[in-house]
Amino acid sequence: MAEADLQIRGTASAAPAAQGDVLLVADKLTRRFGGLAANQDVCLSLERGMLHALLGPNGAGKSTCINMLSGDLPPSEGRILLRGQDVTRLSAAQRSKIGIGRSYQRTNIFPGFTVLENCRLAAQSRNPRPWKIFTDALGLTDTLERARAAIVEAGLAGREQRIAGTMSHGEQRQLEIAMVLATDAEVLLLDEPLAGMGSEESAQMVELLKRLKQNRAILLVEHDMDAVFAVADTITVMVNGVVLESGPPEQIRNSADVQTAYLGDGHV
Amino acid sequence: MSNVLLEARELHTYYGSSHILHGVDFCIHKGETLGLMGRNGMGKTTLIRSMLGLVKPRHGTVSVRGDVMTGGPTHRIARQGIAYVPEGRGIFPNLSVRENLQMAARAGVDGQRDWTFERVMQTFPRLAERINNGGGQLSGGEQQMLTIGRALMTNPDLLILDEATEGLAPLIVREIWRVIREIRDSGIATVIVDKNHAAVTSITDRSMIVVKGQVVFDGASTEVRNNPELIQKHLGV
Amino acid sequence: MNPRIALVLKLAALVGLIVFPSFGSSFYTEMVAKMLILGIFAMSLDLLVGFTGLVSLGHAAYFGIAAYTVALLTPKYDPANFWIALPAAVLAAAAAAFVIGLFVLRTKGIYFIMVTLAFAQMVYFIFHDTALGGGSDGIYVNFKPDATIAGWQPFNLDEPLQLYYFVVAALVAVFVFLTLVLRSPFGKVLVGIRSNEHRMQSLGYATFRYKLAAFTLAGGLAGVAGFLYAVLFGFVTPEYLSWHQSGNVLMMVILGGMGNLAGAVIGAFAFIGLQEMFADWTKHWQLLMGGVIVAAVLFMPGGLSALPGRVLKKLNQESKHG
Amino acid sequence: MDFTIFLIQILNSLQYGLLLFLVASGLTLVFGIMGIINLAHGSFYMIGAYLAFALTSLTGNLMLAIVLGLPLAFIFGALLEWLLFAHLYKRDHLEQVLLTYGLILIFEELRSLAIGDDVHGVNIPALFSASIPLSDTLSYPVYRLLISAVCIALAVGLWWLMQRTRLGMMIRAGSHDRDMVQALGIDINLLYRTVFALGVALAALAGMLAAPISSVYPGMGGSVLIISFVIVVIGGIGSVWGALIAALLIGFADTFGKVLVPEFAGLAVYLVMAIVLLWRPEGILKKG
Amino acid sequence: QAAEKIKVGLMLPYTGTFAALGTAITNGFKQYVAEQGGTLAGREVEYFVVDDESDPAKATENANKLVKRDQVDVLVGTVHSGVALAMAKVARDNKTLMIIPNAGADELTGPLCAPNVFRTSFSNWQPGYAMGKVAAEKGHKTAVTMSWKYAAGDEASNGFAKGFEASGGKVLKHLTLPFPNVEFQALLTEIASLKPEAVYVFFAGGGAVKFVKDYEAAGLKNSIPLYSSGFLTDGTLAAMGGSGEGLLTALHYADGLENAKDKAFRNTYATTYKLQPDVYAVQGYDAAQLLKAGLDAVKGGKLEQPAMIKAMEAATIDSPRGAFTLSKAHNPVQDIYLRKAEGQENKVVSVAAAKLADPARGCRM
Ligand SMILES: Nc1ncnc2c1ncn2[C@@H]1O[C@H](COP(=O)(O)OP(=O)(O)OP(=O)(O)O)[C@@H](O)[C@H]1O
Ligand SMILES: Nc1ncnc2c1ncn2[C@@H]1O[C@H](COP(=O)(O)OP(=O)(O)OP(=O)(O)O)[C@@H](O)[C@H]1O
Ligand SMILES: [Mg+2]
Ligand SMILES: [Mg+2]
Repeated sequence: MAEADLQIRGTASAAPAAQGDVLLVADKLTRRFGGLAANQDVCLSLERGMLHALLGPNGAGKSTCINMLSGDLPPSEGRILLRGQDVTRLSAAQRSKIGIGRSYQRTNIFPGFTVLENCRLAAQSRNPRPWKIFTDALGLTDTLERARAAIVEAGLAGREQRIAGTMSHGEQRQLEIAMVLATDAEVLLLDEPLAGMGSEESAQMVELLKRLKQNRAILLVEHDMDAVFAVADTITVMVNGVVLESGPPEQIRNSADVQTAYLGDGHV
Repeated sequence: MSNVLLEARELHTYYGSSHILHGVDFCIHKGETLGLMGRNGMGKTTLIRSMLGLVKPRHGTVSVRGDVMTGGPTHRIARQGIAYVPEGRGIFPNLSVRENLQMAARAGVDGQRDWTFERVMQTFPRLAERINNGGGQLSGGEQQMLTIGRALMTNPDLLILDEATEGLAPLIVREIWRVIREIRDSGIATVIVDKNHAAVTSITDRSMIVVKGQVVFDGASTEVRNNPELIQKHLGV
Repeated sequence: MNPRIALVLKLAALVGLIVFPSFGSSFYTEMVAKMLILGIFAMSLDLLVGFTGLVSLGHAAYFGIAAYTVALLTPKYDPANFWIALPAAVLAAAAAAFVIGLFVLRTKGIYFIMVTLAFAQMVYFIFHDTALGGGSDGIYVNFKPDATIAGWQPFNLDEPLQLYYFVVAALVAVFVFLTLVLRSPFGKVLVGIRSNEHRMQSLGYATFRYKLAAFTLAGGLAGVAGFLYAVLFGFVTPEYLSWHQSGNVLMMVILGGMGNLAGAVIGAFAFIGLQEMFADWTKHWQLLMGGVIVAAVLFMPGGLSALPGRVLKKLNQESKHG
Repeated sequence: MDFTIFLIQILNSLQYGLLLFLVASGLTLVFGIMGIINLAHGSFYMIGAYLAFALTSLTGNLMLAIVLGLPLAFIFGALLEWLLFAHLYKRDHLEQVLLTYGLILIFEELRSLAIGDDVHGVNIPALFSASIPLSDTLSYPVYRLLISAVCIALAVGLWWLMQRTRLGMMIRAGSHDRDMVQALGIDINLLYRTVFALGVALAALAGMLAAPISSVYPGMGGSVLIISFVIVVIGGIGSVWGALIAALLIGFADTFGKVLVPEFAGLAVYLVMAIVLLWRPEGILKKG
Repeated sequence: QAAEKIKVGLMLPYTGTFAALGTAITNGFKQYVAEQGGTLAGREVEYFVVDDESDPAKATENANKLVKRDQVDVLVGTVHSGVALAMAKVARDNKTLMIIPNAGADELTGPLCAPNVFRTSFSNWQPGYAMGKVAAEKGHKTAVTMSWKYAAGDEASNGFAKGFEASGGKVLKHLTLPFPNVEFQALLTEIASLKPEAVYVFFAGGGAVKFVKDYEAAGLKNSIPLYSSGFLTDGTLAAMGGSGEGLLTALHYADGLENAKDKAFRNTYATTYKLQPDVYAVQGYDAAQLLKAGLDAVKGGKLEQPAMIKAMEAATIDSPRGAFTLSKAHNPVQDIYLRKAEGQENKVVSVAAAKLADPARGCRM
């Protein structure tokens, strides 16, 4: 597989925001762990300009679904299509190259590097000639700029030189997002981006998501319902590996099934 | 005998040369519920870890049930009936769910064995379904439940929850708040760090707000709830 | 440490190396040459261990393959052609690293350590148990490769002093080469792989290829060292490929401080230098050597190259408090 | 190869495999389960063998020597942990490599200073010195069978300790996150000291039991080190059964390698290892 | 005016597996010098000592240390053949006199022979050949040989095969196992299935002890006689704890030789070092004798190599093993004894091959 074939990524920022442009499709994805079907016949579609939220109780299979879409985990059955092309067999790295970016539920960063270097590495992956061995990496200015921009967007401005592993938990969660942003992916798969963030940062993040979705397709897994209902255009609810219900936010909010399975009634 | 379980005076903690805690006073009594709030990176976790001896404070004292035990050893502090649920999950991925729970089991300081394996299973039925799975194979939320369950297996008098509801579904979160109330009613003290201020202030007796390594507020939770400016100012909502 | 001070120190060291032969006897010149060669060897391993996070316990295989290549290319009564022997040795080593890399890079961590060891042992037994390279007794390189092209001889390796400067030049070349590589985007990727390979993949890096490239490169550079070693000593034995040799070079890297090219060279100098010094003092030199190593681990975390930084920091702190 | 001989070779393989497991058992504990990389494992084995020699000369009986030697080795292990290893848990694993490499040199020299460089033998206790005839020319020493039995007992014991006792769970947990184990009220330092000492005692036991059949000689530690690592790694780190299976596998590879492809017998063991790890990159029985 | 000192470089193993051998050789050498009143041919002896660790990877450098740094006049060493080969190269390249007091690699006095390289020990071929002859004379028709898979083992086994087949026997198979593996069981089983009339092995040190014990424990000792080069039982009989009793081995030295030279040598050695001497001590002792023969030729004058070499080539060494001369290739032409292990001793039985010279194939000198 020549890597060149896979470089047909459209830069997200350049493409005009065309609503209804289906980017990523999950077609009957199934994943089994031994006897447990963590995902069964899950269908999803992500459109440009839309934020699709994936909800469900703990252990429902949301992260497993993201793992399959991002290439971290091969599906047992089913297909994944990106812009109409079958990408089921591509590795995580190849999928990232063609525009699928993801964040992790469990913070997954380069703990020994500075915040800037974390994001710079992310941005560098978009470098058209990564194999040049005699150019100075820090001299790639557009890479550096992209990294800085991502840091600002994720609310870490001023902390570029902090060593990632020595930051507080919440700050690391912010960095996790900054890195995805730095890859400038067209499809974002975000696994609980708000977890661990303080209320102020959460609020900022919601604003960021609103901005980001304008010319991207986003899949958001999140347990913070206020945030989800504030940004989601479509919501899918999973329970025990199967899709329970899918539809616009209002429908979900009022669905009796969803209430009993996930939201619960009454408030704290 | 005083009923102070854990107390810190004038704590100063550093990581290398960066000064994180600037003279923090802290105390929690038997059966009390305390909320610890602050933005990201303000030093909440550092405070907890300093008191448990997981980082050594450079100045100040920590006493457990009246005995000075500044800087550890951690296991002796924990043996005084203090259980800790760390942020970002501290499960042992190389142990099964059952083993994660069994390895921690012990009677409380007064010999109480209220929390048994069975009771944890009842509280978190999801764990019962995954009982023989490796800890590392659990979903994020399941891991969180496991950590809380494991802390309870030590039959503590004080339970410290650092962002224990992170990644838990709303139903489970509610269940956890319910359990915490139940725990409080049974006389176990709790320290809660959580970003959901409304929830924290509604189930705790007392609240503390930490800003840049200093305590800027320590008082009744009702006071915080009735004073939105306080939250606005220090927590930025 | 301040990069400027570091550069000055490096240049000073280089000047020291250049003038050394006018002070040291031919024996010591040869010993320093040996240390420099092992320095190259250690740097090549550091590229894997210190920068890419691939702890190879079989690195001597590539060193040895290159050495045997020279030995086998050298006719009994004539010198080999330098311009063939050097590329052949390096290519043989790199090719072996490439092929072995295809297999071993599928494993991780401690498994990687063991599989690299296993493959190196296989190569070892091939040379030890078969007549290919003189078997267990080893094989001579009777004449040092000849660099004459069209009647012109740019340098003469038979001349000990010229050989010495050739080694110094090789060390500088490898050092500069690796410094540039590590500064490049490629180098940054390697360091990223060391820190968190999984995240590198999800950021879009095909990490296997990068690792394979690093492994091959390191093998080739080890080959440069192996070539020089065979030329310097004129004798090649299977022990060049033994796991002891792999272990020793790993010790040099750790002792010097992983992830620091100059550290690798310092490690090689310290390791060999201490060995020589103690062996001169007493029959029981290994006791002293062992003691020094244990003390170094306990009191010098981060190896020798981290020492100046730690001392400076300590002094700083004291002056602050004082 | 006729059939009886073939069967005997299988017996040889099994017996050698079990012996290898015995040698690797201490490493399984210290490296496989606690996660401490210990190159000095071979030295502890060597120390055991020399202890057996010294104490047998003193007491005249190997069994008595073992009874005396085991606690000595245990105390020695605890001391080493307290003095050296305890300082390294939070550092890079490779520093353990360096430390234990230094220890190899020290122990080898101390051995030379204390006992000298001669080869020594230890007599098989009279009780087990008989042989069982297998064919017209060949018989099998009872002592080897005894070792095999000890080995199986050890495997079961270790497995039980690691997988079935809370102690085992704590150790495994400790290899992953020491802070968390402490925060659960467990004295990880004491725990690790004990288990490390146990590992040293096991290595020494292997040396003591093997002394009568392998003889006692300088450098004997080096020869068992690599093979022990190979076994633990092939078996899957953290798995006692895996180590046992791996030891048997190596026993077979070595035995049949020597008989069937003598030119490449040296490669056989490593070939098996490479193949196993390429097939299962995390060992035969990987533990989560 | 005293004659110029002679600088002797001892490059021997003082650590590792062969440490005891290195020490014995050194002792023997120094004993002879002491007997001469602390001088050799009237010259004071200055020693330069290097521990070669039996590591061929360091051998060239170690030899250089003596030759280039210390500028010794003569290089004495060593035990390990691979190391000795590297030394011999240094000696040849630098034209330094070299005396090998143990390493048996055939090549050293074969294809790689050199005017300035001498050996006072043996070639691996010699005891093997002698044993082969004896085995055949004892009426054995078939034999199996066994050794580690390395050059020394192959050379000794070849020697045996030559001697055995020259006298009408037939070697069925040459069994090998990787060095230094000591798990012999599989090959013992193989021997039992081949049912040869005799077995010849080449092992030394810890491996020898283990082999002999295993051979007995497998019940083979009573059914198939075991023969070997003498190293099997030299310095290892005590460790074998009785398993070695009665073994027949061939070597250029033995206990109970009953010649005056040997008696004197043994007495002095035992009193000086509080140790029983062994073949290694003898080889070291003879190395010193050979050197003296050379020095005698140049009297107190300059150390002229051609004269020394000529004298050394012509010398008859009055060795404790019995007098010997040197072949053209500089290897001893010596009696190889058949010995029998009795208690801790390898008692001489007879002369297995008298005045045996190594064929020195490939030596062009
Ligand atoms: N590697 C694995 N082996 C076995 N079971 C697994 C594995 N990974 C996940 N599971 C199981 O699959 C189910 C789905 O897990 P997943 O992580 O997708 O849940 P989730 O919806 O993301 O939950 P949460 O909200 O708690 O993160 C869980 O029950 C989990 O225990
Ligand atoms: N190991 C460390 N080394 C250096 N600095 C650290 C380390 N751990 C934390 N810090 C710093 O100490 C400060 C306080 O961190 P702490 O984890 O206590 O914050 P927190 O209030 O718990 O935040 P969060 O809500 O994000 O968990 C932060 O600025 C953080 O960067
Ligand atoms: Mg999840
Ligand atoms: Mg925190």
